[in-house]
Amino acid sequence: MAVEHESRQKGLNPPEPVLLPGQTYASIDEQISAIVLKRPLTPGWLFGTLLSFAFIMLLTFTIVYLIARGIGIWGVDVPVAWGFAIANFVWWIGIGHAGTLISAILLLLNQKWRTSINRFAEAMTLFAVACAGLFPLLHLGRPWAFYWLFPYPNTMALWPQFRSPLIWDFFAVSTYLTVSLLFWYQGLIPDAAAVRDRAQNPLKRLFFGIVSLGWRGSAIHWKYYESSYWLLAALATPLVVSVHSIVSMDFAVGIVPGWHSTIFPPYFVAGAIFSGFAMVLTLAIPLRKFYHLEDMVTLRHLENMGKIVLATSLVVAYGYFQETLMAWYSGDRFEWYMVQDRAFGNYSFAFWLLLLCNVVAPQTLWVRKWRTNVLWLFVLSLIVQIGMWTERVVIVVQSLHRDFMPSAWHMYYPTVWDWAALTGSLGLFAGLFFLFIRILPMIPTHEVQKLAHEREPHPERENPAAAAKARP
Amino acid sequence: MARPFPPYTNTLSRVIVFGLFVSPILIGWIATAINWSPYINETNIPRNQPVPFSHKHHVGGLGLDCRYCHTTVETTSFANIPPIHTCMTCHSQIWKDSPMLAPIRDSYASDIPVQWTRVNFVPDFVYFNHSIHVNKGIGCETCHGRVDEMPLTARGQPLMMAWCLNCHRNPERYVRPREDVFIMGYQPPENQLTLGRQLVQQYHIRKLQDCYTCHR
Amino acid sequence: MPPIEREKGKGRREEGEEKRENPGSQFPIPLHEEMDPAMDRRAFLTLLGASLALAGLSGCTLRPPDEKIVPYVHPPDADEMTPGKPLFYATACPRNGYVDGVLVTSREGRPIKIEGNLLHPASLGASDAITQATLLEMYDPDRSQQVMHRGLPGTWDAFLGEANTYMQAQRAVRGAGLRVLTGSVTSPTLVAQIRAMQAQLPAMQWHQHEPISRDNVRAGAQMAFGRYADTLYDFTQSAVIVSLDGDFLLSMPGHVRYARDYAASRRVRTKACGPGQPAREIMSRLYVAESMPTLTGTMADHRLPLRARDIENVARALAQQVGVNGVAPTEPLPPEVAEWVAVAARDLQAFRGAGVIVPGDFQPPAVHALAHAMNAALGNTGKAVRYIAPVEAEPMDQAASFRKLVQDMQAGQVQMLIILSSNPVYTSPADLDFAGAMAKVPMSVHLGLYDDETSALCQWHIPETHYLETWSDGRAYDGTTTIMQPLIAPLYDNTRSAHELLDALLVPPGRAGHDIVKTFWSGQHRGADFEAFWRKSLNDGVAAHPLSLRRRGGTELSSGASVAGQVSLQAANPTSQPGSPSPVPGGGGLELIFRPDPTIWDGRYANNGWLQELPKPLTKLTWDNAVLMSPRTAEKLGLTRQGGTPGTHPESVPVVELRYRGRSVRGPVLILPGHPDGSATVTLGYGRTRAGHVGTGAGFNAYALRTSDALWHDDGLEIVRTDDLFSLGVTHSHQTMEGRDIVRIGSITQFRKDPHNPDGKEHVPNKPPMILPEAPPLPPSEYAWGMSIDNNVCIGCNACVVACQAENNIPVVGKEQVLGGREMHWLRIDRYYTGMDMERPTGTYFMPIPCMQCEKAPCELVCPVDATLHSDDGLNMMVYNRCVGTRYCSNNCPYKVRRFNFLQYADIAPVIQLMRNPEVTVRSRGVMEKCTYCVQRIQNAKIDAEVQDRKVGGDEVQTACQQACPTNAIVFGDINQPDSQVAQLKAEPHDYPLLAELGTRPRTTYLARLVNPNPEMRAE
Amino acid sequence: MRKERPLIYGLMAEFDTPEALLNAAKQARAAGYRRMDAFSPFAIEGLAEEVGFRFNILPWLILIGGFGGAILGYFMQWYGMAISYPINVGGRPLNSWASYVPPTFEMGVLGASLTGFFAMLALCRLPQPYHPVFTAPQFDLTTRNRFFLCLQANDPQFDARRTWQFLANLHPVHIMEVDHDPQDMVAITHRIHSEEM
Repeated sequence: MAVEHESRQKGLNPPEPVLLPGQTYASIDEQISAIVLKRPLTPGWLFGTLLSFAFIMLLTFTIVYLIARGIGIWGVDVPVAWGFAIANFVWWIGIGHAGTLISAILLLLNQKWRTSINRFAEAMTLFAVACAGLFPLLHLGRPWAFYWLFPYPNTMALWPQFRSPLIWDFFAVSTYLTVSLLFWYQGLIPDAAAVRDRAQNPLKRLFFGIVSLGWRGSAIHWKYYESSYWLLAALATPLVVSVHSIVSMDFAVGIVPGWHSTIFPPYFVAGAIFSGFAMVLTLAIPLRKFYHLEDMVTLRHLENMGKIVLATSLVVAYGYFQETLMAWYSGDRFEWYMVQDRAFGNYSFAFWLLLLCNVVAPQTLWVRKWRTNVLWLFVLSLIVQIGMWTERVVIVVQSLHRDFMPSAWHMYYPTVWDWAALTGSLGLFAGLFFLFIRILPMIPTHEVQKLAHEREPHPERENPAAAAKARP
Repeated sequence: MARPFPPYTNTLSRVIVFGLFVSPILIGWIATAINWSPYINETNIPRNQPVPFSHKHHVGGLGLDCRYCHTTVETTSFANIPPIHTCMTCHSQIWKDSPMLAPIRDSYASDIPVQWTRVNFVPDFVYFNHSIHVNKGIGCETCHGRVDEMPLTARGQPLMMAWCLNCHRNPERYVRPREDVFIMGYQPPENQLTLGRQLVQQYHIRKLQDCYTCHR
Repeated sequence: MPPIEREKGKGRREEGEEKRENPGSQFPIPLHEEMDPAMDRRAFLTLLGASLALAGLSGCTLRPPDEKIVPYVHPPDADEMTPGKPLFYATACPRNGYVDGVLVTSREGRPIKIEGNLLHPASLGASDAITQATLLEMYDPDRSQQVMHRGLPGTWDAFLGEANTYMQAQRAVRGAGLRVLTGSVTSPTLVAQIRAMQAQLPAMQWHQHEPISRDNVRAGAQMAFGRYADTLYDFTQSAVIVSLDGDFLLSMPGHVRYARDYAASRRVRTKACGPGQPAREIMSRLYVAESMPTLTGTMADHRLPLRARDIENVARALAQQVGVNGVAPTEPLPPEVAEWVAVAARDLQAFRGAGVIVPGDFQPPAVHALAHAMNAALGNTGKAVRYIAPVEAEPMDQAASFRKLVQDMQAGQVQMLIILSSNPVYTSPADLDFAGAMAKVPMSVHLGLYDDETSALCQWHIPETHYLETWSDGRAYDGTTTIMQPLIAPLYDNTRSAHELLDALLVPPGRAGHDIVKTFWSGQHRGADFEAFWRKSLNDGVAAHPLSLRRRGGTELSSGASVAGQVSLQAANPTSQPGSPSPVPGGGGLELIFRPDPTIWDGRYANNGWLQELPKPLTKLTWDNAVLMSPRTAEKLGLTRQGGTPGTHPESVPVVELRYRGRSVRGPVLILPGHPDGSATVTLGYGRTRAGHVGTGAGFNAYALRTSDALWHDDGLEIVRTDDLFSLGVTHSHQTMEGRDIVRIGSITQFRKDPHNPDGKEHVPNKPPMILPEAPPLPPSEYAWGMSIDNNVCIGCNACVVACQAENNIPVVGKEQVLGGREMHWLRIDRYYTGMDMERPTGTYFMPIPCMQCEKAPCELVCPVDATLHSDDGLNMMVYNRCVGTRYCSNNCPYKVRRFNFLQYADIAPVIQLMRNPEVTVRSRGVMEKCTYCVQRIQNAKIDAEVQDRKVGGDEVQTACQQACPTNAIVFGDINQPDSQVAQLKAEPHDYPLLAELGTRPRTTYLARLVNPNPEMRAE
Repeated sequence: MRKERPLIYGLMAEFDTPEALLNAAKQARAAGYRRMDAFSPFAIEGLAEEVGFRFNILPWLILIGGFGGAILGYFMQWYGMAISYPINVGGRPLNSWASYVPPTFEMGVLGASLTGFFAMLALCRLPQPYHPVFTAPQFDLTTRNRFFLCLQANDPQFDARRTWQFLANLHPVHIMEVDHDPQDMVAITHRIHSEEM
């Protein structure tokens, strides 16, 4: 298998560089912009795009049917009034956290290896948040009235109820979407300029000309650019934490046993990073393979992400443990019953599945051999995502289906439409991503170039060949 | 090399960026304006009726009391539309051949009721009760406007929630002595507020903002 | 009935969205199609007004569409109606011949709610679930609206013509070929008409067939007194009650009144709490030996589940021990049964004259005879037990009568058969081939509300007027007579009442119902001022007339003593008791028990959505009947509940085949804790084939197994498991309380020791310490509404549930939705079993759960749009038109009392619109709803009070559930007024809030359930 | 000193390493040039200061934006819940400040971020699709691997010949004139060259 071969021949010590030697400013620029400008439509890309569009069609149909018939087409009931929709929402939001995290926190921590993965991680964030945003709207009984959650001057002289965590959600998610968008776009401007200058096709020139807003790499530009980029990062960091904390409060503020727990915010945030990085792995591994970016997305990146996955998995495991411990220690009859039911009740299979996926499987990453095994990382990333999704479902469904009044207990059975909405949103995510990698430079050229510069001042002098090659 | 963007694009692009800022605000403002406008709440828009009944003539001119026709206004939630019988009490004597009144006579003869077009109404989920308002000293005019000046009846006030609340929150501004309730063109005294507060005390009027006051 | 104004002629509807959703329902087209074009003008205007409301359904522009408004042409008399003001009319609801007095609310000429009649002894203001649900029956779109002739539309005149030729023919033969088939009849007018017919045609015969027959009761009386007699119980008088399979709380005639009296004997108060609630710390004691769990059994202090056939033996043993001469058990009793009998006997002896023995209607005559004997021997007769001449006009052995009819028909002796408001083809015992015999009848006429199984086989079907559209009369279980008046002109032309039909047959073309009834009564009325009598009788709903000498009682049979004499005489030589010991045990195997269905009775209400969706009191089953059996029996047969196989609902239950006397039926199994072993119960009334859109196809038909010689139970049942699975819509499947502090159960003795903890457990105080600083106290409010529910007297009869449904326009969602856990009842009655072993639960307890109206409501906190919030007077408001449907409030409600319109549930059939309560918004799809404490009643009371410049009284407002409750278990009022009943009840020591540990501060609180076990009885 | 508007926008020198550019900028500064700008594919430490970058106001704007958003956010909630339509919700105080913290925070971040981004654009005078330097041949390489220094003609120090000489001494890869109007670019360069020799 090529991947293993690669890791063997490169040897495991010292740790992989974040940028393989032999890359010049020009070659970096060439390679990245080529994906957007020169690369022909490959059947693989075409197939992937069409497939995901098929799922988008499914999603569209589900939405139309949902609006026409009502929320009842899903499996929700009383007591389980929230089903897959909210689980999906939390899951997607969680995934949406890795991007900003990588670009913001790692930037502040001055982690060089973030550079080559942050662009598409951020794109991933945007698309994930878009998917997430879909569900709270769709799961409303009257989706067309969603704007009542927004304070606007209405003839009823009414306001939203700001004590409700859902309102907090509304503010958090919309803010998060906006900020991530700005952050992502700002990072994109110089690269768009680069592509603009490479583009032969006038249409592409026009497009990237517009996107790049006339960026010309002036020193002053760079100054303001960096200062604002850093400050945005500094803002995004607490934001990203707050967003999932607030999402977790949708549950923690409720009195439902299994929801009402103070451990939720940290443990949700950790879970978010967990699933988020898993998703980055899921995307990065095929990308670097198909677009031959092994030089820029090196084993070092994958390994580091593996470490983060392992760490967050431990935090999440601690969260599970805390929940159980507190349920027992508090002596709260309802909490304790809930814990028992979680482990041995109607939905116990889901509980054990999520433990397997989120706690047991990631432990393999202690071993460097596994951690650097690209194939295993890929598989594991999928396992983790399944696990985290299951966790959300368990929190939402299992907690609700047996709360305080035994008389009201009732099972929740997802319908085909629940699954359609989930897979549809996956399709939407994939579709957006496919378009993104074709249309926009998926790796921040200028940052990698800077990286190269910091490593060896005069790459051009050392590889005149490459330099010549890069000269138009 | 290819020529870059022409200079005017600078202005253009800046205008666009600025527009991105302003347009949402503008759109929101326009939407709100429409939403509050008579186009939506139909204030002062006369409606056509099978018989062009003129309150101006009957109330302003002849000086009929509201209760002569709307008999149940003091006792029930609903101020009834007068039965054709009521019309005929006079119009069997006067204008008894007027073609304008033909539908009334036909209805009276054939026993098939006339279908008027509603002018004042609130949505089905709003439970408005005339009797309590009338008994607490809220004039007809306060909600229905100068009916005595309407040749064709139109809605005198927007009848939207914000408007209702305005009075429910400050009844003292609108309440009048019970005996003046049915007066059109009532002039509130200069000391309306003091009088109002006193009446609020006297009539035991409370500031009802609870949703259940109107929605059940 | 006067025509109505458009303004109120509608159910309130939600805003634009819903209108957009039902573009199909543009009035008036659909309504016209439903109605006969030649319908009566007033009825038409009645509908017109309502339907004009639907005009709003068109269009979804920015602006609301033009609405029309339609005045009267001639104003109604002020006393007849003021638009916007409800009117109340007294009438009576017939079932199995007996009537219950009701008071019907009418809005603009449309009945919208049925409640009990305060003046009527069988009601005293309360009513039962079925009676209230008959309102929906009247508006049922599936009602028969068309005279049918051999399955094709016919006309009344054509019918009259043909009928007359037959009548002429019969006159020739003195009516030898004429048969009239009715149910049990108490209506004096109807009897008079039939008598008149018999006078003209002496040879005609009158047969009676009531599927839920009381033959046993009659035969029992025969056995005891040598004549028919009805037994009345007065539980207020009784200290010890022994029921031998007698379900006097739900299925006996007069059960509403009995429940009221029984509750009075059980209610425990430390202080007097208003009318009917004196201070008393004693309880009556109830022993129940029963063949299947009933409401009476759940209230028992000592319950003894027995196979139906063993009851008689227990009766004999008990009789022997209370000193009835010459009776003895036919076979030895098992030890625990023996003990039960011994203890009960001692108790009865101890309270001679203050006890009651109640035989079950479905037990063989001998049990009744023995009960009479025991009551006599114990001197209970004349006190808690009284006898009156039969209320039925012509008591007869209906089984025999019906058998005779079928024989005659098969013999071809029947030329003309008139079937009055009954459905024999469906309900006839399987061994009598009534349907087959119909073929031999040249002229058969069926009068019925529905075009049903019987009408399909009749030459003529005449649509019947509903009792709310009819002039008639009838008598209650105690003989009280009510003259029934119509609330509305018949919705459909061509409909006739039984009176009108018979009258038309006798003297064509016949008179109107009003004339028939009034003429009859003017004939009956001795004394001058008939009009006064007539008006008063209509007004009170109780006829002041010789037919019922006293408000309570009817004509006394004879003094208790002499009755007792006869009884002991009879009972002395058991041999003289015909057919005892009865019934003849069949060929071994399991015992099969037939019972009326607790919701749809004998099947006549099968098309009533309210009743179909009403959870059956104990099983909480909806939309189906099932084979009920004990867990152990099910285990023996290998029928324990199994998980789903692909394609079926994951909670499906096995389907079995019941083989009984060479016939077989397939039905799903439902395990019912507390059911005796070795027997299985099936309820009648399901498996209809021509019930209507709602009822057809629901459940399985138990009549197919029922034979005329053993109507209620017999051995010889074989249960064969099939591979099929079936999904049952059970709304409450979890049996126990999981040790949570939900229903507090204590004993009266413990209560006397420590009234605050009758169950002797530690409880979280009502107001737990809060970590967060207390919110500032609410501004002092004028009113503070609250509710107190007495678990001690709640019998779980569901009357409140239906009352709530009718009052608040609660939709019916259908079986599929119930399976999905989406039933909409605002008020549900929880049922819990106690005890480790579900095989033999130590107790069954009911708890009505409305919205608790928490002062610190968790639901309000999480609503993002202020759609649920708090009013000054402490109501937890739910604003439908503001709700966007996040369903967060429901998740956060610990009591799970919130209901959500997952789909468009509100029925938009125009005729159903007429039934809606115009004071309550009809909720559209996508909004949350819940109990509002009947806020519409509160608001109207406030407005009325304010108009009169006074304050609303503490007990002035009554919620629908409170009003309906037979046992006064629910009390609502203003807790700010210390003298209000609710305030006093909340001051009772055993008052407690549900789930107090959550600190929600509910405004609805409960009184602990108390039991009064006999210390002599060994604890199980 | 020319009084009339200079014919050209400025002179542009192309370098092939960041260091060379940085050095060139330093020298230009030392030589008293003030109106100049440097262009590079990626940010170069200290370059901005050399070409005359002074005080960075951006952080302060963001601070203001942040506080503005937060205050607005809290005020909105307090006004809506406690003043405009005070309703008892779940028995909680009208001003339950604790519940209002999350939206307040989010509004703060939103305010700050929006200010940050748009202030950055404003300070960079972006969007600006057209700029004279775009007309310089090979300038497109500034987004790839070339580094440019542009001395503007409106600088008091500027003199076409001397400045050219000065740039030439910095050993750039190329020197070119940047004209206001790209049309007669070629002509001008010809003239200058001819005069040189």
